[in-house]
Amino acid sequence: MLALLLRDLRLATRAGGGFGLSLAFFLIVTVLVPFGVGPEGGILARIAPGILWVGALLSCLLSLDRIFALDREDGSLDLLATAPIPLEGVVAAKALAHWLTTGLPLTLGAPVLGVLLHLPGSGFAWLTLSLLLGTPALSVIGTFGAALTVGLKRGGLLLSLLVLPLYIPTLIFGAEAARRGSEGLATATPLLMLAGITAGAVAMLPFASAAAIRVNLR
Amino acid sequence: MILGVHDLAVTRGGIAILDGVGFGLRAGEALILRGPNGIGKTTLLRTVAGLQPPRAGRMELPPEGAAYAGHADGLKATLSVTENLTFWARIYGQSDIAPALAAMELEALAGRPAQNLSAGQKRRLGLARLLVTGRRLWLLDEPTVSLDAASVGLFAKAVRRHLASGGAALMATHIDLGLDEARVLDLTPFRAKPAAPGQGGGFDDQFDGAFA
Amino acid sequence: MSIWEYANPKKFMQTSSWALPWVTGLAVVTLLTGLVWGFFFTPDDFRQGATVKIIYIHVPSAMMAINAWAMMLVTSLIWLIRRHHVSVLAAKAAAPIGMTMTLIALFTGAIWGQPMWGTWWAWDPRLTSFLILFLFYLGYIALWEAVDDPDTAADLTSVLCLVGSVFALLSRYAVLFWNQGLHQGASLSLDKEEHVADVFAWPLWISMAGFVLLFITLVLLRTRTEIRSRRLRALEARERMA
Amino acid sequence: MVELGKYAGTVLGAYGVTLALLLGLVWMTLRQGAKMRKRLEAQEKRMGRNG
Repeated sequence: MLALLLRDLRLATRAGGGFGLSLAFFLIVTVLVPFGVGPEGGILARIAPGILWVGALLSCLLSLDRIFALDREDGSLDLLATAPIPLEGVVAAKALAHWLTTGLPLTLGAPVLGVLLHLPGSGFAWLTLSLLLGTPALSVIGTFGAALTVGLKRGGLLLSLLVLPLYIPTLIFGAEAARRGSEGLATATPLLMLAGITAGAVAMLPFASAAAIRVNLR
Repeated sequence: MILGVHDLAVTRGGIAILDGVGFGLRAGEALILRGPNGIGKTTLLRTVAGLQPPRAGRMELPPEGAAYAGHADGLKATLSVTENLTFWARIYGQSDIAPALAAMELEALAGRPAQNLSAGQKRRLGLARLLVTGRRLWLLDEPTVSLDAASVGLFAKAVRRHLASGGAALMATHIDLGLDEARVLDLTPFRAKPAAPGQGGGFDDQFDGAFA
Repeated sequence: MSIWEYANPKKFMQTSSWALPWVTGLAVVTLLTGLVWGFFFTPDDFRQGATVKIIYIHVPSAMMAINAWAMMLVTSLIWLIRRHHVSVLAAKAAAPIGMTMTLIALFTGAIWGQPMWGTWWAWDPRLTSFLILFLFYLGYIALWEAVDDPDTAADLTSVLCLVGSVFALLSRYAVLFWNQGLHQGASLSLDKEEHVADVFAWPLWISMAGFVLLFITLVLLRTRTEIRSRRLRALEARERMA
Repeated sequence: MVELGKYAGTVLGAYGVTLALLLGLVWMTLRQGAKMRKRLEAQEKRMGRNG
């Protein structure tokens, strides 16, 4: 499983691996927002936590269909399914690789983009913390969506349609924590809820994803 | 007995295509599945590999499972030959890839990214993957597609060595593999007959008479 | 005679064709009674005026929107555990009905909200939850449409329904939390049924029964269509092979 | 006719939308059902009823 994780990380960082693509997308979305709502600092500061969360979520979405589609095309998925590691482990390793190449860079990049959006000083720590707690859930849920649509030729759009509603609770609690943090309010409740969602998703969803892949391979 | 298949029925897209297939493979034996296109060779192999459930029948597999090689080789274009092979070796809990590289004469290409290999070289790398799985039973789907005569010879040699060391191989192909000692099983007689009305066990056969 | 016999398509077709006229008739009568009574023969609410009449469609449709999903969850589970095809086809049949019910609840809520709150749409926790439920229906139906092989589609949609149910429930609590965070309970709620006066209660009960019966009628009709479509598929495959 | 007062548009609109959606759903259900029944009958006739 470690071997699989390392291979996926290596693939992502090689040419054409798409590493950094979602980070660039995140940057562009964030830059576009002031063009849409105007350059006034007060408004930007107020919506910054939400914009950064929505931006991170969309950037995460961008790379989901690569999780299994490439392995399906070149036959690796068949071979992995017949390999001596459980498919649940394969799915978990893939989700972790996705988080390390997408969620983690987004988390680290968000504070920088926060500067662009006049995020209040008190908000940076909470924004980073909420993303750190929430993005693993985004990766795991996204892996589930990718597993559902792996057999489809044009699954990309459907994948978004399936995954976005599942992202709602994570987004609500994550953005709420970041917003409360930037307004200097208590953040414990949303952060705990967020951690709870992530823990639950990480614990349960790999089983659902593995089941979906088995169905799609047969 | 390494592989035993009894009265197996397999489906493709929910429709029975083969019925009553039975054969056995002992250590050191190779069996070649033959039959016209679409008869269900690939489906049978995938069923034996555990990628899809059989519709009926029984299979006895080695406890550690089988090594399956399908139409695609499972290679990553941007990884080198060594990296590709090391990855699969580690997945199967092995570490030494040198013998496999040697057997398929890939040493000279070891550092080259898979995307720069010719079709035949890719196929050889795919077959080298089998050697690092450490599995006794090989399930091969069209293993010699896009191989030239010399490479087919290499392949035959690798299979013979595998058989000699107590392994077994089940292969689907319609071209000559250069393995004259292998038994051949023609799947044509096992083609599933369209179920007589009301006779099939599946959901789709339960309807007859429902709309009279 | 066990309930699982109805999982046999033949048995289901026979029973449903016998039951359909009765259920249909009952649904029409109950629905008409409830709605006509509610529309013509109930007094106006002292505060909400005539808009209270919307309750007779809003509340039953909202109830059925949730019940339809619950029924899909149960039938999907039956499919995953016992592999009864009729069960999962019933889930497929129920999805568009549930989606329509969600739409009705949303539209009537918005139309009601206009004079009450002065706006077509408020991010009231209930309305928002229904909007999210609508998205879940959309995804479920889209997945059915996208997958060719019927058994694969059945498995995938059932897993989605299972996971979706958990996340839909989570969303509901998240939305409650989120909106309180926004404006501290200042929002009006459509939450009326808890204190409905007796004059409104009877037609509402009848109307709810009518919606349930309508749902059953439509599920039966649509499940029959789905079974026929499976039968057609099987026949076409048989023809190709012969 | 009942007196709906200043909320006539609201109430009638709500009932109208509901009726339209429900009738649409019923119509779709019946049409799909009829179409499928016809296709199946044609297929069964072609295959000699027994399949």
